[in-house]
Amino acid sequence: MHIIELIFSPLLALLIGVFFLGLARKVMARIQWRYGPPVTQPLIDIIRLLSQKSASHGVAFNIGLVMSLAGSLVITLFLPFGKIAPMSNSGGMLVILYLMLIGPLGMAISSGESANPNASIGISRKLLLAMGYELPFLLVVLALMTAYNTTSITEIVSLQRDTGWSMFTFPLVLSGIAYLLILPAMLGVRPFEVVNAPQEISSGPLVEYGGPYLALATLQHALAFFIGISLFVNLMWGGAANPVIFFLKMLVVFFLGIFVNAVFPRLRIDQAIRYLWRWPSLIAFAGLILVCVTGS
Amino acid sequence: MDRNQLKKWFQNPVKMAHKYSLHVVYFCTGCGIIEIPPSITARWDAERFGIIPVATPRQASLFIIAGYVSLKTLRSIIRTYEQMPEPKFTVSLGSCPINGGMYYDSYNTIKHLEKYIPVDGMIAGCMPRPEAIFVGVTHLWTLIDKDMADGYKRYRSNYSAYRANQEKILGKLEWPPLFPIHGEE
Amino acid sequence: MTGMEILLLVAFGGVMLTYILGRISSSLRNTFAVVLSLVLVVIIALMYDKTGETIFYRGFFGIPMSFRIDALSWLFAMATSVLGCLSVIFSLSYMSDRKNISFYYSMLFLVNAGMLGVVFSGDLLSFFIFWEIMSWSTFLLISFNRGPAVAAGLKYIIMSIIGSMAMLAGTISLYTNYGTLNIADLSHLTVSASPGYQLFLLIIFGVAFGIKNAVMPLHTWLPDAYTEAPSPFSAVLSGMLTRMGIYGFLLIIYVVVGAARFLHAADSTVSSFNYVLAWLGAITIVIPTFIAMLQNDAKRLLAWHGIGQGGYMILGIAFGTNMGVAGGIFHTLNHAIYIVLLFMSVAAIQYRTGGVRDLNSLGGLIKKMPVAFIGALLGICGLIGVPLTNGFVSKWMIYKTLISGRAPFLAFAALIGSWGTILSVYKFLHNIFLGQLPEKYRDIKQSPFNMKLPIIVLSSTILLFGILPGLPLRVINKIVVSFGFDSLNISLWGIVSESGMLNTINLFAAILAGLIAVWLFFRIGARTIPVKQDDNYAAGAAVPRDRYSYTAKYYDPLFRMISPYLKDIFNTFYMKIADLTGYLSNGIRKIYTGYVGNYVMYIVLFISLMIFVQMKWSPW
Amino acid sequence: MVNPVLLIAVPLGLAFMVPLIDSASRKLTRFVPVAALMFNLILCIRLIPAVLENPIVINLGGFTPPFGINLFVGPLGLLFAGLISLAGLVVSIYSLSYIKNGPVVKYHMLYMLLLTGATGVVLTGDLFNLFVFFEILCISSYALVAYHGDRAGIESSIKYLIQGTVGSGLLLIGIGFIYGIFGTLNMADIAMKIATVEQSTLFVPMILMVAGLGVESAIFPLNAWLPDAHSSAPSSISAILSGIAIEVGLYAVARIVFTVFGISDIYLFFAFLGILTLLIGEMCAFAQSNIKRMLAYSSIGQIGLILFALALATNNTVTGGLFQLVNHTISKGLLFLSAGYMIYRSGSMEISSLNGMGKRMPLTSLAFTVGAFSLVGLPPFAGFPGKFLIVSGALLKGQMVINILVGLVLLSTVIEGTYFFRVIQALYFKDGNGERKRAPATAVTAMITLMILIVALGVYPKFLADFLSSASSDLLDKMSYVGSVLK
Repeated sequence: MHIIELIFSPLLALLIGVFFLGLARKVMARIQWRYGPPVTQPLIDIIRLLSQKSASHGVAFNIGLVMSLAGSLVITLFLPFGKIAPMSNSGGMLVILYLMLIGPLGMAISSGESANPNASIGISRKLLLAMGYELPFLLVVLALMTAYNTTSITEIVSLQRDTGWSMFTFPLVLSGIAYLLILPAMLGVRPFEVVNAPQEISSGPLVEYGGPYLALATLQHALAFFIGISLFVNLMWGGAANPVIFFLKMLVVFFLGIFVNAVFPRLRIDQAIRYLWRWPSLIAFAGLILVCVTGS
Repeated sequence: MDRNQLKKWFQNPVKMAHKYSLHVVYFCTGCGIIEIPPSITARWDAERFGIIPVATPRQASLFIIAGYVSLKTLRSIIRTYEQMPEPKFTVSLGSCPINGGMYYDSYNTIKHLEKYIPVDGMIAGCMPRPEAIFVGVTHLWTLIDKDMADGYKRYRSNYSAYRANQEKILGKLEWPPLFPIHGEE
Repeated sequence: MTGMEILLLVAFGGVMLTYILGRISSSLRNTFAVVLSLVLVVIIALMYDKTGETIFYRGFFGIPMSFRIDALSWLFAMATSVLGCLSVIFSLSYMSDRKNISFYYSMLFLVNAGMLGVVFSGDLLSFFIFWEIMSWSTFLLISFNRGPAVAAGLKYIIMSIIGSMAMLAGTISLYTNYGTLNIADLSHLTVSASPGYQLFLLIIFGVAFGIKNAVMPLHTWLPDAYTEAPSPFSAVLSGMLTRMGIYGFLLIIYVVVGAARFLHAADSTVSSFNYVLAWLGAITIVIPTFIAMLQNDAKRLLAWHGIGQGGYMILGIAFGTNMGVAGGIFHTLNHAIYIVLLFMSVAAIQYRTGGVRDLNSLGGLIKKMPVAFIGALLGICGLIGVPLTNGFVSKWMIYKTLISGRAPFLAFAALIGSWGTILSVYKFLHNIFLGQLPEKYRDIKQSPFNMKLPIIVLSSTILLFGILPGLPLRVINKIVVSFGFDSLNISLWGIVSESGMLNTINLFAAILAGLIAVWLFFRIGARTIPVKQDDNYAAGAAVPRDRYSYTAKYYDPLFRMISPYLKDIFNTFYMKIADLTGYLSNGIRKIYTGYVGNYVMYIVLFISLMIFVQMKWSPW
Repeated sequence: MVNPVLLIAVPLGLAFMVPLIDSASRKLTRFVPVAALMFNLILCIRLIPAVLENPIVINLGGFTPPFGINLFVGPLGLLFAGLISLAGLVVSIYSLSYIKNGPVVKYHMLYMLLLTGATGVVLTGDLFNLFVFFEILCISSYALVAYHGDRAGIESSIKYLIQGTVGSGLLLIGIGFIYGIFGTLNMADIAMKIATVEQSTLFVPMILMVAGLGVESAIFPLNAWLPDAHSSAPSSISAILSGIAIEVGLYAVARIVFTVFGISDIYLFFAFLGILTLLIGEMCAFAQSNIKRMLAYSSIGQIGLILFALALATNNTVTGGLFQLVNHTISKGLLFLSAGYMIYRSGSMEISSLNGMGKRMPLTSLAFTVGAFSLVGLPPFAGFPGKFLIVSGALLKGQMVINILVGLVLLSTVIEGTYFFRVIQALYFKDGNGERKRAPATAVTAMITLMILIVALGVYPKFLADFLSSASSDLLDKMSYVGSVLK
């Protein structure tokens, strides 16, 4: 049973991630009064990309991308999906926080090796954006960990079963608001889409990726999407005892993100950081203080 | 999706994927580009066929040259084409890439794009409307189905000739040959 | 004659011999240097798991000076000697075309011997003496490169003397109060010390060790010194020498004062000192990490990180739980490994590019110097604390301590420091190794073998300690227990605490499996074609050579936002004080006017002063 | 048993023999001081065991004190005498090649007179005799400062002369007062009778004597002659002036204050004065760009430190102070000697002109470095034990004021370190031009001797410590002094 979970939970995550990507394109199209591609479109793209013969810029170009995807896959082993969390007793929230670095870092090394300044600019923006949302995000996570007095994400989830969803319980409500405010940035959707800006910097880090590279990058993107949503559901919305309910919750968060994506224009990177470091951070900070004051 | 389609998907998923996932890099220096925005936005919505514009040739599988090609842009067209990963398809838009069109006597415009890069499909018209673009795309599907969209293979096998043509009109090129040139081996 | 005496004899004797041999033949000297450093490693390795104390000298006014070995000193000595050995091997070719190489080597050994002396000192007097030897020999090496290095060296030695003087005052105060300087004796005697006196001790030694470890308001010597010292020595400087401050903190807080006994006492000054120290550590993490982001000099960037990482160690050991202290010590060890690796990678680049360390003028060297790249990559992974590298485990322990110790704001400082680290070290990696290779470095060669060897050794150690942290943690656990804490619950590949656990071997297996799976998946796709860097997307144009890269102003948007707040105000402040001293001195100098009439008047004034004093207070 | 009178008699006699020897053999002249001081040194060493048992009191002309003049060879006096002969010997070896031009005969003669005077001051037990020896010391040093005969030398010599004369005058007046009060000039006798008179009547002679001796011992603010004189004298003489002359002055102050007057109320005042001297000396040195002036100001600072140590008047601090004094003599001597040759080579006294000397004169630079390290108080050199003893003795007193003063001492060490390390950097880490040239063998011998001494004292301070400890009790224990003189 454990082995099966170990093997299938990453695959499930990939599947859901890719499904979300397809759904996102469909929903966006419907919002824009278009018919839109089939939901399976990302899968078709990936098959096509894998069959193409692309230019490679060197070993790190390959390894970095592989590392990035592998890192993201490993996170899914630590994140509870419903009750499925095959490796949750090998490390908790801190491990997840750090594993979340491997994805961007691998991507950064890979696209850095491509020797294209567009990629470098994209990476620079990506890291800056990450810096921007990590500040409030860390405050939120610390508030949670302090409030529940644990660093294990499964415990955070199970404790919410007793106390109610963190988002709606008293000391954590501010953190919940802050998390909602930074969620688009963590998912990389529109107001914070400046990293990949295709028109400005030729899709940034992806500029030299073609064929299988782009396929891996797409999968990584899908996984990142999955992880972002799943984290929110687990940390703030009580997770779920049942994978189906968990999936439904994820779907709700996903739609929220897509709607934001559909109606907002893109922010410049400095505007994005300024936004993230102002209200979300202040609220998250207040939330942490609130937790400290009421907790002790 | 009918049964026929499904059967095709199982028989050759790669080919089907190529058909329904055309990522396009538009070469937008000609006047044909004015027809592209309607075709990819809500009015005609090319995305329902899996056709979306991408930012760089590396990510693309279809190259649409929208209109006349001047000497200056030819250089970039060749470069862009060579940077696309194989398999790749080229479609030209309008009369000008076919035979020079209204610029047939211009000193500075390419008359026959095929001499410099292989073109899989040409959509005539001045300018072709978006519908014509979709007709062109469906023709391309047929070609892919029949393995006749083999421009990239031709480019590879006849590279010496293409390169010679390119150098004849552009002079020395800044980049090294993509494939080995036969005459020199 | 015990092992420690032989060791120190070898270490100090080697200093002279190296110099003398250098006058005879350079290859003889090089061989001797390598052999000597290896012998030191072997001797120390043989002393594993020994404890003991021997008095070696009574010549200093009869104060017994002794050597002492326990787990703590063994760990530091081992790290020192191994890193010293690697640094010597690395120097063989790095220094080969410089002048005064014999001087360099002998000073390197003197620094090394000084450090060994410091960690093996069984009493505070020999501690101080070795500490001073270490300090001034460091000064001579920092200034070795001349030019701007001279100012850096002066800055270092001034701050170092300030620290030493504080330490001297503390040491002598202990001596006058207890009549002994033996550390083991003192640790029994200080139990009865008043809280005020304990605080005094902690503060006065804290100044000394804080300067050495570059804790935030006392850090200003470090960036210049690291930047200007010869690179293999920068490695030693950042890896071990600066961390003698951590050794000192451990010694004074947990051995001499024995803080483990007082941390939970109600009226304890120790715990409030530790609390303040922890906050200083947090500040030391955050501000230097962000300043590092703004640097364009590879070594200076690393130097600021050296300060920042020191903050983690301080935070860990000041928090004062068994896991925190263990994390702090482990981080010291880990930091030594990866920062040495990083400095060596930079040095390898410098060696081949003719001393270039400006981040804006390098690039694309991954193809030319892959080993240096691997070193730098693993080094920054360790620095960030990417899982499976050693830095992760120690940082995890520190975070863990802070969170379960209910100090979320300290934890926040530590975590945000890590995220700031990513930004700056990625810039470091990118601007040196990734991006476009400039034309002038097109024919650059790989680094020579003796540069590769230390890099490879250290890289594998990073992974080894990351995957099997139990290896060093066993020793560290002994140290923690000897401080009077509870034993940690560790296994070879993991740590268990009451609020969550870590299992690195599972993590390793998962990541390995993930990598293999993704690699296979990647290989299913079509073949890839290797291309040159010129075959690159440039909107259809040919790639402009030397200009198609993005290195300068890498984080410009952030830079513009935060740079007004990130001035090194302390440096400015100290410089102001230095200026003021100069100004004041110049003013005082004018007392001596050069006019003899004034001088005679001074004599008269002196007499009248004495008369005045007598008439006013009649003291005699 | 050898007669300690020879310590004074031999150099004095040989000093006047110098012109005669010179007329006999030109070459031999230079070796006269070497021989004389060698003799003195051996004599001092041979006297050590005896003196450690019991101080030797010599009654000149057979008159017993308080009626005759007596010499008192206690551990303290012998320490000074030994130090004088040692430093004198090393400097005279150094002078063999350093002093080549100018009135060589007069140099050697005056040099020996200077040392005779110094030895006399530290050995005598009679106030007026002390004054006489002091005058010998001063007058010969006035002349030696102007040895080069250049404008700067003569000017500073005149300044020195004026201030020195004022000081001597004050001293003489003070001695006159004392004689008027007690009718005796024997120090032991005065010390015994001192309790019999009203304390306030002693005030005037005391300040006069302190001020008079203070001029020679360079206590602030009486030290204005020192920077000029030390910097314009030949370097060998600077070494002696810094290493011997002012220390001897300090000895006299200490002897008079501790032994003759023995008024403990004034000690704190002297401690403050010492710290003031220390700080001002170090800060002035910090502001200098002229190496010899820098060293001269540094001497002022060291004198301040020693004065502070002596003024605390405990066995520990006085031992530390004496250790620091020994260290200062050796180190400052070494610094002046090495700086002298570097100046000789570069032709300028600016610190910037010493750039790159480490390459050109490696041994001399090394000597300077060792001297500087030692003076700053870095282990394992001789400065560290002294500083250790002073600070530990001071902290042992446990008074807040003293603790603060100790803080100032440590602060001044920082300033001192700064300017010395600046010079060391100039020597080794700045590029200069000029060819490599060794210092002559005699200078090298002198410098190496001092270097070995510095390291030996730093590594094994104990072999001096016992002797210093009895020297300090000699200084502090007034009653035994009186007892041993007036048996």
